[in-house]
Amino acid sequence: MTGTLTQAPAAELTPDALLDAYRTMRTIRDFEERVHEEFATGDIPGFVHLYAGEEASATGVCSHLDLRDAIASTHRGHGHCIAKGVDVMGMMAEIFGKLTGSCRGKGGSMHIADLSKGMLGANGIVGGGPPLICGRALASKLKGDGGVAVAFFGDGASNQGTTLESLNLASIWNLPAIFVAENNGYAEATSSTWSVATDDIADRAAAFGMPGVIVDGFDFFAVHEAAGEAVARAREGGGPTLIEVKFTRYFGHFEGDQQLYRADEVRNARENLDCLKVFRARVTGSGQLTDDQLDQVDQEVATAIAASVVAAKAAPKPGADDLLTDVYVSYQ
Amino acid sequence: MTGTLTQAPAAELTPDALLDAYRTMRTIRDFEERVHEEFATGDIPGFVHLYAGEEASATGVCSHLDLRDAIASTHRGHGHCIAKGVDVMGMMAEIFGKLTGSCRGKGGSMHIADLSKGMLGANGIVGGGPPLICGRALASKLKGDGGVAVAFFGDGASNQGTTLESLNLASIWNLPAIFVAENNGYAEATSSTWSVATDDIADRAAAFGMPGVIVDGFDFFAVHEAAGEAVARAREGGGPTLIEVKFTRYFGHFEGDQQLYRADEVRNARENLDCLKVFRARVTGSGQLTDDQLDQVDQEVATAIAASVVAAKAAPKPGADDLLTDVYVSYQ
Amino acid sequence: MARSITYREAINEAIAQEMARDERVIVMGEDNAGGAGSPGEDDAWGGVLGVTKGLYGKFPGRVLDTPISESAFVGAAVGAATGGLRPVVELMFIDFLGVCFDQIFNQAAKFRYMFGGKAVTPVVVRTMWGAGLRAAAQHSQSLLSVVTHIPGLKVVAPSNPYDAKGLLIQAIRDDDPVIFAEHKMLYDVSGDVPEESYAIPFGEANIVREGSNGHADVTIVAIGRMVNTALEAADELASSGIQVEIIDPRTTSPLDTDTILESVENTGRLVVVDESNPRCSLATDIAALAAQEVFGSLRAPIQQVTGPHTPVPFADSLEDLFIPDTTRVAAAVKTVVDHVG
Amino acid sequence: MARSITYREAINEAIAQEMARDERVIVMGEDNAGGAGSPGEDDAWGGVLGVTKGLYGKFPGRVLDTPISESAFVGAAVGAATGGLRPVVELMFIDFLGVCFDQIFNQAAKFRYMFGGKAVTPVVVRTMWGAGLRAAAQHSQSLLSVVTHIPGLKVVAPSNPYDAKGLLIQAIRDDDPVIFAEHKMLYDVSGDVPEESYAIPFGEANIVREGSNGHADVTIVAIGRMVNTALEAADELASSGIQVEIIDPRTTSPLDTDTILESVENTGRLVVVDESNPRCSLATDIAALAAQEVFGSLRAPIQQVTGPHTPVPFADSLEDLFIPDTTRVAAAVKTVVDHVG
Ligand SMILES: Cc1ncc(C[n+]2csc(CCOP(=O)(O)OP(=O)(O)O)c2C)c(N)n1
Ligand SMILES: Cc1ncc(C[n+]2csc(CCOP(=O)(O)OP(=O)(O)O)c2C)c(N)n1
Ligand SMILES: [Mg+2]
Ligand SMILES: [Mg+2]
Repeated sequence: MTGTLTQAPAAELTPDALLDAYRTMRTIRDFEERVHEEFATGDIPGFVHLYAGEEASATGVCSHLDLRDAIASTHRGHGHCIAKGVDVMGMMAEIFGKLTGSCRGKGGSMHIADLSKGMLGANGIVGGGPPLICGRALASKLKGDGGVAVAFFGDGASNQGTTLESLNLASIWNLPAIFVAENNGYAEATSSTWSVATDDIADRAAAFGMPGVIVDGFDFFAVHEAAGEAVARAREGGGPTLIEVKFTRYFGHFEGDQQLYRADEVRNARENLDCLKVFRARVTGSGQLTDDQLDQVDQEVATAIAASVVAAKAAPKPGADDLLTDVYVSYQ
Repeated sequence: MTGTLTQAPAAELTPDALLDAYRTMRTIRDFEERVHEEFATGDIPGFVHLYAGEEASATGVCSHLDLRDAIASTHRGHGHCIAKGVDVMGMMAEIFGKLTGSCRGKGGSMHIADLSKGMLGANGIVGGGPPLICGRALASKLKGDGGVAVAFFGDGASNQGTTLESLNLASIWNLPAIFVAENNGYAEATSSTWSVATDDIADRAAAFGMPGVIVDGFDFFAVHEAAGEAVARAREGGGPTLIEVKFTRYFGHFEGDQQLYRADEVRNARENLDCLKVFRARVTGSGQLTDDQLDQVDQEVATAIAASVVAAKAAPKPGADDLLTDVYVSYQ
Repeated sequence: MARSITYREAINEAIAQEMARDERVIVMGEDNAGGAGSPGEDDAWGGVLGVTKGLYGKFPGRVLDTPISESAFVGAAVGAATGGLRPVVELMFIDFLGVCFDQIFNQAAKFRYMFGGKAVTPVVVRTMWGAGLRAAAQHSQSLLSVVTHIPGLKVVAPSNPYDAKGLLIQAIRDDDPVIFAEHKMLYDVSGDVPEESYAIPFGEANIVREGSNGHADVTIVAIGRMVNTALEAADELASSGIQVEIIDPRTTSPLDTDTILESVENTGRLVVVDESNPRCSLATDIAALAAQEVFGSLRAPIQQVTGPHTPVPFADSLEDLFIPDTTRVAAAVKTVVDHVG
Repeated sequence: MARSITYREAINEAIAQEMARDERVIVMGEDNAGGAGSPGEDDAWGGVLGVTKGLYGKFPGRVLDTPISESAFVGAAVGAATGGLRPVVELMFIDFLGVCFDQIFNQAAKFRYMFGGKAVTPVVVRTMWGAGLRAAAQHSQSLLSVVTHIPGLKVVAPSNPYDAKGLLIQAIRDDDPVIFAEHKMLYDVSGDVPEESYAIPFGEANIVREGSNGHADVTIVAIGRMVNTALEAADELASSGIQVEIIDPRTTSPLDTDTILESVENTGRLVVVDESNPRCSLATDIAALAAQEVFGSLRAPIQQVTGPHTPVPFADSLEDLFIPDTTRVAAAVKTVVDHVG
């Protein structure tokens, strides 16, 4: 059941859908590049893991999802949030630790969530999300609302027991769940070729009785197609799928990582494989969109991200009144 | 890499080795039948899980092991203990909670251990053993002592994250470890055909880059052969193996289980598949041993088990002086 | 209408009534129905000690067996709770916390705070705790202090059938994650329990024994099964003229500090009885509370009566020594009463 | 010969010296060398904050990277310890206890007791704890009470480079399982540390500040980074004439109860400072100890200065409020000094 890298056609997507996808990917990229810059100035506290380079995964998958559907993310969560429709103003403010943030400054980069959007949270625990997604999928199944639930996780997380258990549980409960293994080649400094005992993570699908597929993660269309199949199968009661998405992250594991463990694979990826470039070439080449249309999106996105930083910096920090609230719905 | 049920020949085993194997299996059987009886009288406290029916697995595997080698067991641990050479007098006393027990009465049925024999303990936690076995195998590998380490675990435990993680770790560290999945069809009342998302547990080997093999667990020779290959590979630095052993347990999940979840599969197994019967037929049929020789073993074993019960009942219980000792090697 | 039923039956009834009342309530756990995929009867087990027996037949499709994958299925309950269900998930023994703790303390417990107050996670984790069943070191722990320590969790430890029913109904209706700790030695204990549904609010201790004529010499705070031990000790002590007031907190988080402190202010003497291991325990928690808040009223050292700093031993002779008994409780009470300040 | 080195360097040096001394000592953890299977440098990380950096080069084959499978590799360390090695395994953040707790508290901690005294499990679990790095709710916890609660574990929490080195050497030589908790905000703190190897025994508290001329008004027991906070507060208080004796227990299990109780007997006043969440915490543990053992000497309520009953917040403004500071410590001291009995 394990597939291989595909070159999917762009045919079935409308121009609007294509523009949306591009806007999402561009928003993620700009967001991350900007956070990278801001982090360097010292204004952003804590640990920050950037998703740049991986935009096609979140975007290709989430383009099939609506408000019935839920996703769980990882420590590298900004892209998943944006693709699932979380407001970038709130996200940027959250990363700066401000009261106007998505989580009122209490969560930070590793915990951005928006349950109203079906975004169940970034997660500071590697492998934290897959069990939760089994539950979201179960809820949809029992309620019969047609919803699906998607767990994004990394190659490192594919070795975590919580992830592996979840694959089995989703399979035997026949849940409308999708497991997206984002294989960017590394868990921190550790190569996935070393840490994952199989050639491909998708090979593990068979061990848990579900279809597994590998896609080129730089290619939005490849991800989109594979996710479309998986989502359709899940919505129809056909059970879970494991999708392995292969690509490279552009920045270090987290901001501050010196990356001594790898050479210049990033330069090659940025130059020759970059999802935004590939997308642009494909849709302009096929005549579906023009460079002007895409340039305009670039402009709009740049403006929005810049505005989010200005607003985030100007926003107030949470204060003493906020420390003790939000632990319980009710207590005592 | 996944094999199928084999009918292995008895040829390469010496008569002494065959007698040893038979004695081990008979000892386990008698031990368990006797504990079953004693439990019914109310003299044995706590939870007791019996291994009867599964003797060929522990025996077939452990017949390849010596004092360099270690095993980790489960809640259903008596058979593994006996096969690894733990003294039945101490075991029986332990089950009765006596000071003369293997663990001085502090462990009970679920925690019998004898580190001097390389028996790293029964384990009350499903999936508790496989990580430990990775460590024992690592120790042997680093010390270069040629030792191998074996994790026994059930079909239910094959879904536990700790087990799945251990398969991956053993594979990427290329450890001299062997994973023996004892598939007796049930985890408590839950069928393995339901709880395990693959057809066979051995299918999971591929997901963790190691050979997987299925054997008939009623057939000592089949287990012995498969384990022999795995042990040889491990000793030579060839890495881990997953062996799935299929059979039926003769008693309930634990003593007291009414077994409403299954019908008379046990009767069929006892009559037609029983490992002791199969073994006897095979070795007498081939002329390697005589019925007299085997009968004599039966006698000796019956005497030894009876003696162990008498001694256990007569032994003193631990007392106030024992409560606080043995927590630390040194404290304060 | 109250009848006498067991703690086990009270728990079963609470779940059944809530399932009938609210279709979002579901049950899941290892063999909670029992026999998934097996040739024999459905509902073959109803949990390892039969607590959920019969629910499967009444609510088909809403009682789910699980594989042995506590992280996945406890986490699934947590995730389902964020998705509009109200799962009651069974962690068979609290000792198994070690294979799924992350989903409980880093996920369920922290969502609301980490997400700025925007998450609601109404999940109940039912779990069995306590010593006495000769189940040895990995099936006899308390660990209540471990979950009580965690902000975001509520922790309930009923000591009798009436409380078990009312507190479980409250737990299921509660919008926060709740650890519902059932003491395994109480399952067969009977008591009067109304048939109709009722909820006991969290954070309201029960004064299970008052002194005599409004007077008591000592306050005992006891947890779970130890409430009964304290009651027995109190009877003995009464016959030698010592009056004891016994408080059962019922929930350890939130803790009804007012009731405890008020009693200690009256008696000036506190004994905390908790079968758990002693370090960083509920016993230290309650003792430290009094030593900080009502120091001026204290007339004697605060005595903690707990299990020792050892794993729970298997042998009955040892386990009986491990668990605090009436003799030890009475001795502690006498120590504080005899104390000369 | 002592030089000033950082807490991080002291830890690294302790491991290196023990590895040189005893070939059974091995190191393992996520990226503890760093870069396994990667095209770039070996030893590319030395752990997430560089604590094990350089060990891989010195001891090839004895510093192992691991996949992200804490149960498997922490359990492997435990298993290896029963097999004659002396593993030092890193659980990157103590917050990750949730994905491997079973191997620590049900396996390593209980072997010796369950097996009747016949097991020896010399494993050290190095782990990072504490708030202050803006690392939010899942990377900032203390959880020391959770491990201190467990019989069979020893728990170490050094507050300075000298102790870090000496206690880690002891931990590695110790035959029992040890949780070695490194406070993440102390890694860059420097202090005098002898080059040569030395071991600091467990269960011996350090009196880091004595009163003045043998007299002190208040005893502060402070844990980890809070020792420094207490020291600062003590300086302030001294200038207003209040003399404080500060005790750093260094190991929370075993706890040096003698030193603590002796000091409280002298001062009659106790303040416990612990950044952890408050319920069932080290603060309650130490307060309850004094309230039971030296009640007669107490002249004031025992004050606990802890983090609140909330997860650790992300925003710096909130996290600074979460962590006890000198103002809160000084206020607690004043409360007990001003107390009129
Ligand atoms: C349980 C747990 N273990 C370890 C970590 C530390 N950690 C954070 S991210 C990370 C690497 C994750 O790698 P991968 O899953 O491949 O995701 P990526 O960072 O490549 O997106 C590690 C080890 C953690 N947060 N949680
Ligand atoms: C972590 C954990 N979960 C659940 C249990 C309760 N339990 C004990 S044995 C068992 C079934 C185990 O089934 P399997 O692995 O197939 O072994 P078998 O009993 O068939 O030998 C269960 C669920 C446990 N002891 N530990
Ligand atoms: Mg990765
Ligand atoms: Mg089984």
